[in-house]
Amino acid sequence: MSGPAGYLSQTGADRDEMLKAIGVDSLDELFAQVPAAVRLDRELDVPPPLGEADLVRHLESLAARNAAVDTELSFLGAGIYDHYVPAVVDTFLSRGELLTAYTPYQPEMSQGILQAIFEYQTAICELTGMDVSNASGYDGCTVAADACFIARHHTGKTRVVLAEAVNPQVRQVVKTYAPGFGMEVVEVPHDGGATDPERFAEACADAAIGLFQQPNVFGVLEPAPDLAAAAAAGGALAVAHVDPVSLGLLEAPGNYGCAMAIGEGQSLGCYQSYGGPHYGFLAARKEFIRRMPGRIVGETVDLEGRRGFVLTLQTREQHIRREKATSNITTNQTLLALGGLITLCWLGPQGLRELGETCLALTAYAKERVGLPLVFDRPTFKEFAVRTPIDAREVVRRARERGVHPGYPIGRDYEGMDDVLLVALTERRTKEDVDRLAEVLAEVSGKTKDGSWS
Amino acid sequence: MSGPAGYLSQTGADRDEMLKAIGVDSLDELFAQVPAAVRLDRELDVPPPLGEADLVRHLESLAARNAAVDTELSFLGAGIYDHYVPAVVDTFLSRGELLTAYTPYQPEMSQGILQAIFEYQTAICELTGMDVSNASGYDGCTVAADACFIARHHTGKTRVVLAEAVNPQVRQVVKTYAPGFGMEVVEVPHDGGATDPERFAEACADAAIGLFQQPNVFGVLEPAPDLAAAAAAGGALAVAHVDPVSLGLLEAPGNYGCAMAIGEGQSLGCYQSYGGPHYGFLAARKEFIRRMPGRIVGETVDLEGRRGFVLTLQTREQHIRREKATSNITTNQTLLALGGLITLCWLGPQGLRELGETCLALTAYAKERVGLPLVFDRPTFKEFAVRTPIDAREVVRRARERGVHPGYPIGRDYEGMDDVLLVALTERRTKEDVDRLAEVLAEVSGKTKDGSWS
Amino acid sequence: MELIFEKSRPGRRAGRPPRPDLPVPALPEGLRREQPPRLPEVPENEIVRHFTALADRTFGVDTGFYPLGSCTMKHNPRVNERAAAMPGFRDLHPLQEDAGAQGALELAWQLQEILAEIAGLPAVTLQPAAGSQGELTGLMLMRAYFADRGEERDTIITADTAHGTNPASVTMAGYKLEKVATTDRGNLDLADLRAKVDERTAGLMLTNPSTLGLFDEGIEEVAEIFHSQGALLYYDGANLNAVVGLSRPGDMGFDIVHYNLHKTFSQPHGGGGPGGGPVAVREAIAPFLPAPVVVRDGEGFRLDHDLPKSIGRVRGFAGPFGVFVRSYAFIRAYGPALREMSEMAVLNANYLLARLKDVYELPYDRHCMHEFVLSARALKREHGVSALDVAKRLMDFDIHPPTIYFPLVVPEAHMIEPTETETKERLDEFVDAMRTIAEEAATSPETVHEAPHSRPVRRLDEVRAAKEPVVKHDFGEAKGLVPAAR
Amino acid sequence: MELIFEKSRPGRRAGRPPRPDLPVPALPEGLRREQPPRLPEVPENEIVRHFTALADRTFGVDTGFYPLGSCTMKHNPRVNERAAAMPGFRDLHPLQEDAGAQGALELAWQLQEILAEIAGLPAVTLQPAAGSQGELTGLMLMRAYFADRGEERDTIITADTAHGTNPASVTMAGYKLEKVATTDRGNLDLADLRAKVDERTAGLMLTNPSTLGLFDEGIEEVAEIFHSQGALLYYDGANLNAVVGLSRPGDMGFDIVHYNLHKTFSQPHGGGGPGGGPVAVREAIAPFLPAPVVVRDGEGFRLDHDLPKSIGRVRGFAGPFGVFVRSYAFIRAYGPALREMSEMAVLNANYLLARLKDVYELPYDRHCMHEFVLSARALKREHGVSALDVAKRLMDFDIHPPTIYFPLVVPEAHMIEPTETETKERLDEFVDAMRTIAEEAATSPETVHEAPHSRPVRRLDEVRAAKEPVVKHDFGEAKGLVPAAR
Ligand SMILES: Cc1ncc(COP(=O)(O)O)c(C=O)c1O
Ligand SMILES: Cc1ncc(COP(=O)(O)O)c(C=O)c1O
Repeated sequence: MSGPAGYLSQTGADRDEMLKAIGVDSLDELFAQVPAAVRLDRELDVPPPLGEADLVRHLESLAARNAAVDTELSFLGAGIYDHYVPAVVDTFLSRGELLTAYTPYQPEMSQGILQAIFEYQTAICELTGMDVSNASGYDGCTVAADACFIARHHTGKTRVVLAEAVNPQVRQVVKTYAPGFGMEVVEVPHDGGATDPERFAEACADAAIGLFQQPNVFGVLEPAPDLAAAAAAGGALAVAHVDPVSLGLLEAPGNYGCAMAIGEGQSLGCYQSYGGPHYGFLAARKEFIRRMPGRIVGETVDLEGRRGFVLTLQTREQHIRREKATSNITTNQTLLALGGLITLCWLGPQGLRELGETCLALTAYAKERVGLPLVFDRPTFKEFAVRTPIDAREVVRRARERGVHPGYPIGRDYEGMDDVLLVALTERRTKEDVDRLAEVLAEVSGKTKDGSWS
Repeated sequence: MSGPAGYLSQTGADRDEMLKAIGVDSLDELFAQVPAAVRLDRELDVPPPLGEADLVRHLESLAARNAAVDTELSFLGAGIYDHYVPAVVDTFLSRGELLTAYTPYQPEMSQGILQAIFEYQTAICELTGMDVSNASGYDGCTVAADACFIARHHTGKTRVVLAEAVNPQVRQVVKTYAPGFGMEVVEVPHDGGATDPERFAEACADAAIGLFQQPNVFGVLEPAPDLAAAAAAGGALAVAHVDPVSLGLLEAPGNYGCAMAIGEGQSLGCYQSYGGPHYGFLAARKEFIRRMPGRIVGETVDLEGRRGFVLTLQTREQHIRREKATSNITTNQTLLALGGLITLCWLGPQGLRELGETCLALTAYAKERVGLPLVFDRPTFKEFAVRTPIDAREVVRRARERGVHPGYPIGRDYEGMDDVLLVALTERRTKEDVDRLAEVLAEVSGKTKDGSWS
Repeated sequence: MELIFEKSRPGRRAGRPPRPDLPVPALPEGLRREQPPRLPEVPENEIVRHFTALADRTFGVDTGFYPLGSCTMKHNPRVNERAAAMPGFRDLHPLQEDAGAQGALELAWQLQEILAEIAGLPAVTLQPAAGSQGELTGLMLMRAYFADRGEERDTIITADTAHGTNPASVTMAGYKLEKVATTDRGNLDLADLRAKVDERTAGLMLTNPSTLGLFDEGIEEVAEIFHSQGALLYYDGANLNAVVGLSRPGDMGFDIVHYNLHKTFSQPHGGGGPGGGPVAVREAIAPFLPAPVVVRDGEGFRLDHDLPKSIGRVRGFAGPFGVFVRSYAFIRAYGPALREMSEMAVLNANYLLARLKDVYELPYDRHCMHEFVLSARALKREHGVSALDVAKRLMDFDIHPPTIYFPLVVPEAHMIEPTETETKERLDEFVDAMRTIAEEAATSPETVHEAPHSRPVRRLDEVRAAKEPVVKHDFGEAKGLVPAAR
Repeated sequence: MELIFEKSRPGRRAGRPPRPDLPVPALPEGLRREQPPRLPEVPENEIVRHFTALADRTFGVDTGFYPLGSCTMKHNPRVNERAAAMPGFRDLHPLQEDAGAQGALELAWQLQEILAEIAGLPAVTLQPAAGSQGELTGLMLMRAYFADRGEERDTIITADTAHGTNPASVTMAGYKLEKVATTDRGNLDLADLRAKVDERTAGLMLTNPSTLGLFDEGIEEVAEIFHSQGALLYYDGANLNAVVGLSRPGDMGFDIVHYNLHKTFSQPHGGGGPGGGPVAVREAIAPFLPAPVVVRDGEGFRLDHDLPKSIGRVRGFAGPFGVFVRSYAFIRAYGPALREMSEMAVLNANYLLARLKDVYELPYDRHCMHEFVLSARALKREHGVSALDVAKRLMDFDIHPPTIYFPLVVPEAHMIEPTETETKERLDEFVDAMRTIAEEAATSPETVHEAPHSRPVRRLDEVRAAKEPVVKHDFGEAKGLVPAAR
């Protein structure tokens, strides 16, 4: 038989022949090396097996109990966005050879995936204006920690400066990693939704790294060039955490003095998938190439002088350098990064610009239309903050009962913002969707003590 | 630019260069051969172009207005069934090379699809107990017409005998085709849900073909071997229209004297898709091989003696034989037939038997459970007919308001059966689903003049 | 490579159907199967590897240039696959109540409307499963139409350039066949026509542009000849990709038209199918269309089964709906720019023609429409290199050969249809390959004779395959054929 | 083959984002981008062909046998992909209210429960994105645990057979590294351990079975040594595929465990990722787990962010949910028979070992678990054929080479992990290939030296790649590198 799941293939006959070839009478003999005391002498206490059709039925029933894009009109963002994933992305992310290959340690077997990563690196460098990109990091949070580790070794300094307007999850991850790096974290509060270059400069004096986000967590456009200059002035490495979708319109970090550009790649080619898997991108200037974490693919030639691609600069990596490695990462997010590459090919420079313009236009329209006071009166890209007359969480609860998820109640992350709702727009929303949002917000924002319908 | 849809690739520069190479100044010159009077001098009156994301949005809104399996608990069958399609089928039916290739006229370029068709032919022959199968027909209806055309030429006779218990759509297609073949159609009424071999024998005397269905349209198991014998006795070719899912349990037509076995392949590897595309299978005994319609793949060797596969016996076909061809078919249903092959590989002999047993068991349970009188008290496979106290159409209408589609009101096709509901079961239904059906049928079957809720 | 049956081992399996704990009733004696079918017994991973390997040994449009004349091997946009897989379409039962299928019915109705506008004819049936079934349907419609008028007509005229399905359909429809010649400009010979068309003539079947890729310059006269005799014109839509938005069959005088959704409207060809062959007709013929047709009632849509004069049904249900979804999505992506689609198809073809006619013979020296036919006659005469040799050699350039030896009126024919979706670079690669092969024919003919050199198999013995046909696996009464290398 | 950037032509494009007719506000001066990024300008058909060609030049488990040691390249069931693509999972926003994500939360909670049972430890976090992040998380947990107890410990001990991620994680966590030797039976050297473990020791990081594929026979003593000093044991779960349902890390004495969902639980490897690296811990360490964790409240489920002692977050949101769906589906397909999965993995490995040890050196002559390590030392000595040569030659047999030159304690190492999903025939093909290569090493060493002979490129110059790194396209300041043949 071939396993309860049908994933196994050894028939009874196979097993007998194999045991014979091994020279044992039973499987148990092979496990003799496992001390009796540490063996499990009972069956695993896990649910019984399900055949494929039953399994699908079970999973569909779980999936049906989530309010996804297909069942709710959503304006959630705050780092993960409902951008359109082109059909060609599905075509290749489900393609067997790409789906089931692993890290291309043997380049002659893997020229395809190696070339794809090389193309991805090129695309990321073009987007960010940097010289080198790795093959991907885990997500938009961990690449920030990676940047700190690079800065720690490059500058010898220990202070990490974070703009408070950087996505809270990114800051939390940095704070979790920092102690291990022997670094301490300082945060620079925002002034009315944006970061003040002067205060940023003060904090960055003698720091290892100055990290800001463009557009920032409130959707507001930061004075990025000034922040980069501010960080550099203090001798810190300026690092911009950017939304790749914005880079058809917004200046590339490499063009305003950043040492590195990092970000969450989800907006380019990944479904939201309740938080992952996605990919983080990390690009830097030449001088950091030997401090980069993770895989990097380089061009070379074969015995006959033909172009080929290989994993390169591996002396940076854990399997060679071990405790001296630039990072411990090995498995990364290659398949998702490939989705990003395909999406960028599909958009092209013109499509990327148009996509950005659509986000800008819808957001401008929504700011006007929703009829709630803006928390910050500043230019934004695809997201903005409004003040709600009652607790934003309550607004969300009521709106969802009307089939609309109006946005993220950012009071969860920022003190004193319990009445603030962060509203995100992507090209998947329409003018009519925004009108519907305005309508529902009007219905549910009425202030009532007991929270009953107004 | 590359076309409003992004499906075109000629840039302005390309166009100029190409026109230059052609030696014309404008596209119009190329169309000079089209007489002015027959040119369209206005823009096509069709809806404006949609970008991919907008297109998907539009189609999702249309798809959302259908009550599909995901939104309704359905017991519809009557020829098309909600069997489980294995995930591996999706994997390969969406695989680019298989999806976008065409008929393998050039075998060296297409050994893969040729071998797949050869394997499909083998699987169909194994299922049906026949010697030869073609690469597929359009569907389960047109293969019946094909069988008649074969019989016409093989027997020289002109009468087609159809059991009335053959699916009405199959009979309708045969009746549409018959005049062109110079054939007339006779139908043999059923006796209490099954066909009487004696009456079938009478009708088949001096006929070209005797066609019956196993299990028949009412889900009832016909005395198939007797019907085959009856047809043969009269000199007609006995042809069984079979449900492939039943052939793990039910005897193969080849083993009880049929000349041909045909059927609708949808139950094996095709989604319901509102009626298509599906595939029809047509298998026959050796002696009919040179009368078979459509593609047949044969084994051969290449210059170096290696096994290879080619389209064979092409002298039967329209592109060689033209008006003397055994059929006019060229484009067929290869991709769907491939889905059938993959499904049969996934099931294997054991899985096919188990699948049949599950259909049998659920159907037996449902016959007991639904609490409505059975129209025919006979053994069935995966479908059965019950009598409803009010018009079956009304039962359907009311049940659907409760989220259950209880089956097909077969009065649409058979006189005097307005109060008959045909209920189908597949392995995708459960005991609980049947209980729910019984519950809903009980609720809605109350007889009321004005049709208001009882 | 082994057959999946050769990879089978007793006791292995992949899928496990649900097994509710319910008693399984016994089957009646004599109906129970004795010997189980010898289906492959393989685990899922070997299924995946087997069909992956088969796919790798199959060349599709996704693999490269595929200028198979008359087949319109254009790119198949992937969004169409996403659309067809939407559960609301994919998992919808064809006997669902109209009220439960409004989205599907609206899509089908919209497609009918759009196809009608493209053909310039008012009524459409979506039922036929492919072009050839469309042809047969069209001929049945003619018979019903004339029968209804009490006219007896028994002959259909086709061009000598006609595709094989045309004469084959004529026979299946019970008509007699008459052929009309083609002039040396590639138009129908009007004199020959006038001589043959009379009151016994039911109609003409014509592809326009013809299978030579040439638009019939006398189409107006042709229509006049038939109509003046009360006969009908049938338009074989296989070459519609040349004229969408530019010239409409209805305006050319055709009374019945079929479309090949898998050609013009990008339903993927699937290694041989599925396809779609809707048929459009003039008002006078509409009453005879197969039932059901999709109709609009105010805001709603329904299937109308009540067509008393209908020829009946030619296929199950309302047709291959999944194909409609893809073609509808394709059309909606273009909108009125479908015209540009055809213009680019014609531009690409003429570009290839211009760049190849000095090395291969061009039997009809005119601009072509979306495809054209070249002859390797000279190569054959001078170097013994045939159209087949050239085709096989193209494989070594990773290009799928054009259609060869068709149409029959051109010896050593290469029928070349690039389609609109190919880039100029791809066309140039093809030109370079064809020119290189022409040189090889002179310099090293054996290279061409023995091609292909780069495929898993060399040329195959088709005669042997037809003489002693082996059309299914023999389960190991091995004939000792060596499987081709991986 | 050309880069997609080399296929770009100005003005071509595929996708067209929606363009609502709304005014586009101007961007502030100084923030506007001057030069657009030089992204490829290509139509959809060329995108499809490009990535199809890249896929064809990539070898995956779907292509054939892939015994890459320590990576558990098992078959990835396709139903798991179907599951992850269900809109209710795929299109769910991670900040959706718990009330709107009950199905996802239940799935994650169920997975936590099952993983806990498999490890024999009570508390689980799903957040880490991969094994190495799981390691780092585990080490941070140790630090938090000891800090909370006011203990100062600064050293982590790893085996000399440890995977590179172990020492690298130690450094990133701010710990000092100490190594312990392996005995000639492949167990940890207990004497060496006793000498090194003291009150400065925070803990041990160990893979068991080790990277040699050997189960540490002294694991109980090892645990005792650390626990007696108040130190903790970390289990690197990369090799868990050997012992699921057979032996639980918690029962072996480990306090912290990571799983590699992309190894043991069949998340496809995606050419390098994504993965999943959940971590399980003992009760005493649970309070320090990263927030949020999924908890059950009566009938409902929610994300608990309120863990005052938590080390904080190591990744965004609750982890790579799509990976959870696949692994959960995989586990539910097996149920308790997961034990059989591991048994078959061990059977397959021992079968290969038994059939190869007479031609390749077996450094530790024991039965192995799910993988084993052979040495090509003899071939090197006698014929100058290295482990690398053997690996490259395997490619010509359509087999992906094993992991080579690791673990470091074995010279000319081939680390071979067949996994449970391979058929005996596949294993036999591998045996035949390995034995053939051993013969070739003696009879025609150059064939092996110069391998591979069947790939789109020959051996590549890795030194050049590292010396003058070219890590992105130079947009045509061409360095004249000839693209490899198609
Ligand atoms: C000119 C012509 N007519 C008719 C047909 C038949 O169409 P189908 O293959 O869709 O049946 C074809 C295609 O094969 C064709 O090229
Ligand atoms: C023994 C061992 N430990 C740790 C790891 C790291 O796991 P991951 O690649 O998931 O980060 C691996 C796999 O690369 C491994 O083989």
